[in-house]
Amino acid sequence: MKNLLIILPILFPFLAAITIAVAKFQEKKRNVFAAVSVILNLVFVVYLSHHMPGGKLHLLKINEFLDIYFKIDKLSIFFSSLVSILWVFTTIYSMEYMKHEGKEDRFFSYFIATLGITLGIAFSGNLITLYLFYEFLTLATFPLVIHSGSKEALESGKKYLIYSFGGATLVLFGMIILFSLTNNLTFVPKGILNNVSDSNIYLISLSYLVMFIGFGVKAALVPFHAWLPQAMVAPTPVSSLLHAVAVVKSGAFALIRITYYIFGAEVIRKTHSAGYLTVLIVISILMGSFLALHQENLKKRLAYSTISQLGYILLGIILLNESSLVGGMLHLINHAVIKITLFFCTGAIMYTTGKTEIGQIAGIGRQMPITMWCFTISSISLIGIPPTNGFVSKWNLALGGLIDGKAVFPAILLLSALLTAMYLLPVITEAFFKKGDNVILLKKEAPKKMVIPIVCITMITVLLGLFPNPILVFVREIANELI
Amino acid sequence: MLIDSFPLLTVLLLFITASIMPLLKKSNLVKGICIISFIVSFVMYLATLNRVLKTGDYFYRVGHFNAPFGIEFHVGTVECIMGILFTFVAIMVIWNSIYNIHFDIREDKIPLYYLLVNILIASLLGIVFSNDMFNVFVFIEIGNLASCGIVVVKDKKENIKAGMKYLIMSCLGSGLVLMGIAFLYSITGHLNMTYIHNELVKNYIHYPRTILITLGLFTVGLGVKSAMFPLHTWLPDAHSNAPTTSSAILSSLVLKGYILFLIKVLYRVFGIEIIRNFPILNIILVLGCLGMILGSIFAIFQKNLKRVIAYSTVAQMGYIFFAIGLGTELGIIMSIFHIIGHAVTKAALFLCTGAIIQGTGHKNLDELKGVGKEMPYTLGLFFIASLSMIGIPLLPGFVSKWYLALGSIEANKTLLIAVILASSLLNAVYYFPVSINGFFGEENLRGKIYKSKSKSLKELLPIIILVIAMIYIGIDSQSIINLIKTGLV
Amino acid sequence: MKDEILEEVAKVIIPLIQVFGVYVIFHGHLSPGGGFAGGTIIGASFILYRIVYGKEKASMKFSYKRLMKIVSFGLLAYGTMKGYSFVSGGSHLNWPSPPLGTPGKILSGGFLLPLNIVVGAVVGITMYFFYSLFDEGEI
Amino acid sequence: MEKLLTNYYETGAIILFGIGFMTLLLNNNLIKKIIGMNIMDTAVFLFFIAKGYIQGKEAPIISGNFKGMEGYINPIPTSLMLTGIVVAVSTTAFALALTVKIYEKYGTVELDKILNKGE
Repeated sequence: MKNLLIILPILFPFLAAITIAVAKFQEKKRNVFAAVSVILNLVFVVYLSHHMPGGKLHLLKINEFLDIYFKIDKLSIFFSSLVSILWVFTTIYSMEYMKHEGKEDRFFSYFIATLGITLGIAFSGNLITLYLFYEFLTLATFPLVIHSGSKEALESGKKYLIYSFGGATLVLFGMIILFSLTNNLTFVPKGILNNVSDSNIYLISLSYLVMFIGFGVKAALVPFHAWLPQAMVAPTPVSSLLHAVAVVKSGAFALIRITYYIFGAEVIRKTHSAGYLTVLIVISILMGSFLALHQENLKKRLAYSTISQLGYILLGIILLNESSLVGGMLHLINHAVIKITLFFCTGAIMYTTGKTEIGQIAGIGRQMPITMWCFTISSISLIGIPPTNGFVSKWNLALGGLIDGKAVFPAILLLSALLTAMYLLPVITEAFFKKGDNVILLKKEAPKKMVIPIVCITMITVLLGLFPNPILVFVREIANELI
Repeated sequence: MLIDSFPLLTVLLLFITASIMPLLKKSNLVKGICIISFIVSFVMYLATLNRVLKTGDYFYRVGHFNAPFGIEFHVGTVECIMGILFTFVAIMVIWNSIYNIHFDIREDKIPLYYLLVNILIASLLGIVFSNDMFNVFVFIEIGNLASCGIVVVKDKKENIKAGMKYLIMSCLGSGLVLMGIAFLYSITGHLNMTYIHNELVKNYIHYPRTILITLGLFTVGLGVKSAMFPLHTWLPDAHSNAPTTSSAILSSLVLKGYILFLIKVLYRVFGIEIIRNFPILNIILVLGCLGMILGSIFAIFQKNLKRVIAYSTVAQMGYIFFAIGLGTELGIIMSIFHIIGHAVTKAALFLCTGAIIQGTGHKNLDELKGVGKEMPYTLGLFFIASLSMIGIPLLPGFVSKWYLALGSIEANKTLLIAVILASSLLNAVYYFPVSINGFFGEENLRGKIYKSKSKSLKELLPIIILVIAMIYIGIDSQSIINLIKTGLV
Repeated sequence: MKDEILEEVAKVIIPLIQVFGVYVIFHGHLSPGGGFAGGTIIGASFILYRIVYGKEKASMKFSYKRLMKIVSFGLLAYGTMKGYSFVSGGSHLNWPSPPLGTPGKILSGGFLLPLNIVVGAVVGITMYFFYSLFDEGEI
Repeated sequence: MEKLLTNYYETGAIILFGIGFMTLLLNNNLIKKIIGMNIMDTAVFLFFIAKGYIQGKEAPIISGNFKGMEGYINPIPTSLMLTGIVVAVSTTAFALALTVKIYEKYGTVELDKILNKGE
């Protein structure tokens, strides 16, 4: 009976979302309600991860494959805590920010519902549950993407839908093939394919490739990344969520799940499919960085940067050794924290000054010092200069690449770090050292509700950089189980 | 046992109540009688299914003559499920029509309309249960006339045109079917399906060409009637112009009756051992694939909402043909399961569409942007139903796609999975914009005063029940599939 | 089509046709003939009436409502009788059933006679409906 | 060829069926289409009744002495075709009525013109 608690963090946000949609609160009450429900949910997640690791729940078992099954293991604790913590900050941030976007009730209900779905992804114990929530995620984030309702937003929303459903279809394809081979899609560390004969190796490899690409669409794998920069039309909290937490990270999370919990590193090595995928990922890393160089719009620049940074995570997954997996998972956290700060800062600039292009923000560092300092710290972390958290994850990644015996991966990482510096540092120089044409030296920070989350997350970033060990140990534990 | 004769009794009941209708003056009374007759039939089928599950299939002798001379009903699990399905969907559709039929049809034609509906469903049930080829043919013709009747009853220019097209195409179909029956009769000397099968198994080696021609005649003839891909041309016109109630019945039930007869012809009359020697299943498979893909592609380019759904029917019938064409046991099971799932879903979709068109007065997709603000519940139901078409897990659409994919792996046709998935993607391409533009597109509302055109709960209830039934079919798919399996063995 | 000669001839011929139709109907119980053939003959007489005397007079004499009533009752009676015999035969219920009859005796045919009469009525009226359907496109 | 000639009823029926089928499919005029439909049905009737008739046997009406089962032809095809004729007649009637309506609404019975007008 106690196991039923597992669905609480998944179900509760839905209830909260419905309440918001139906109840028509006043603004203040709604904000409080949203914040309380998100925080409460964080409490649930923490409670669950402390008190019942290893909890299992077959919510609804129809037959071997249609089996809604939740399970708490270390990886899900890892992902769910990340998501819930960041969600709290985003909620607080968006209370203020969404004032100028309007339609807040709708925003908050879908926003909180998305939290539940993402936690559903985190806690799902088999592929079909994951797939189900994955589809729901698309449906729930879609209204957020097209929030403004303009033609442009609808267009990019359409693109988002098409890409996501295309990806999901590929996943389904892989799932069908896999199911016909194994009759089982439960997540088990080291995979469920241990005793499959070699004659099916082509089918397995086909299914892995197809699923990787399918989930890779959400994780913005080049050449399926086009929806991500387009989705920039969404309000900033949404894009930060899309880019930093919920959507792309769900893709990466799902990839970890299928790679290590369904196929298992051994089997994938046997199929040799990783080679093709590595090429795609390297292209993603480099192309994302290069494209980011060209973007004048700040948000777009960050979006392309996301593509390249996600490439790191995927690289960590696909290299199939412990060190790289640790690096990949660390980067999953670090990138989430960093990117969300960057986006929040951009949003704060947009909110207070209405400026979106890099050319416009000259001198803004003096106008909004706190915001820009946070931006700077995060940029440095993203570039990966020690002792920031970005360094820790990249170090592990590079190590993993070296273990594989290929010096080319560290080289790529370095090149990409250089490119990252090239596209992020100009923003900072522009903001701090250039004098704008019409400099108003008035200090004009964004409202408190926006600044506080930014500062908090930046603190987390710094802390993660200075004291990486607790997380590192935890991640190592996970990786040990898997390889 | 009287319970044995329930299938026959329901058919008789529907025909007899139909003949009462023209006598009545009040249209409410007609509606009441119609719905009560269906409810009674529904209960009877439940009882029959219960009995069949307990004691097994049986042949029911109609009248006083034994099998080869007299007419027989074959009452098995699948037939009972179909009976329950048909009557259930008919109840819901008619319940819905009670509130809004007068928008479509002149008051004095309402009794005639319900008469036709009753006759149509009765003839479909006859097709499902009868074990006698010629008897089925007669039912087909009755159903044919009745279904044309419920298309033209609206008395508009387009309706009559569509009805004419429909009539010509289905006469073509029934002519071919009749010729097929004639061929079978001349080979075997029987009209009873069981006896034909026994004779054919003994002699089919001697008549390879005749059997090939016969198979072709049946496939094409029934293909015309059940909108097999290149022969579907009549369907979009007929289904989109007919009154909503008729579209729902035509799309979700009528096609299914014919396709069930095709399944019976292929697997019960000929039997898998015989048709395996002929390429007919592969042809059906290919045509099913084409239908799945091209039906969806045509649907994407339609501007009229009802036509979109009509073309989607073509695509969905493609799935059923695909399942038949697989030629495995799983294939047949899934074709029947898809018949069930699609019937319920499509009925819900058409009823929602009808409510939307009626509420707003617009038919075209462009004009329906923002309709979600005015009729949120109706569009919400539409959305849930369309999710099943797209294939979101737990809903019947997903279940049948999943098993079809497994079936095609089982039949060593792995590549066909790509067809299934492509088709479900295409489904998404034309179903999502309807809901999305409905909920989020607001251009049409600008400058208009917001007013809710939503229907009252009472009027939405049949659609809600249909949607709930659909979700139930999806969630409880395993037991339904097992039930079908027991019926087939 | 107003024509004295036609009207006078029709006056004589129509009853003859109808009597012949009735004869065929009644003769069909156990020997060649029957409701369908007889009904068509009677229908022909109605059609002839309509051709000769024109639409208005015909529809006054055989009003749509009355004909529809006959058809409905006919079908109802047919359905019940046939259904009774189907069900009693099919379920081996051995409900009381009328005798199968001996050739030459009209009342011994059990259900056959009433069924024939009903069929005759329905078919005759349907034939007439068909004609008026083509005449105007509507009954 | 010889087989075709010995089974001349069937051959004729199939030829008729083909004629009817093509008329129904290819002709543009609705009335001709309906005629084609009727030809098609008639062909099937011919086929069936030819199947039912066996040279030298009597119609299954007992007048006088009963000649044993061998003496009579099988009445089933004939009776079936009676039903078939009824069905064909009603379909034809319905089709003709629709044609009348179409002529009223569109002013023509040529299918291509009707289709062009409708759009």
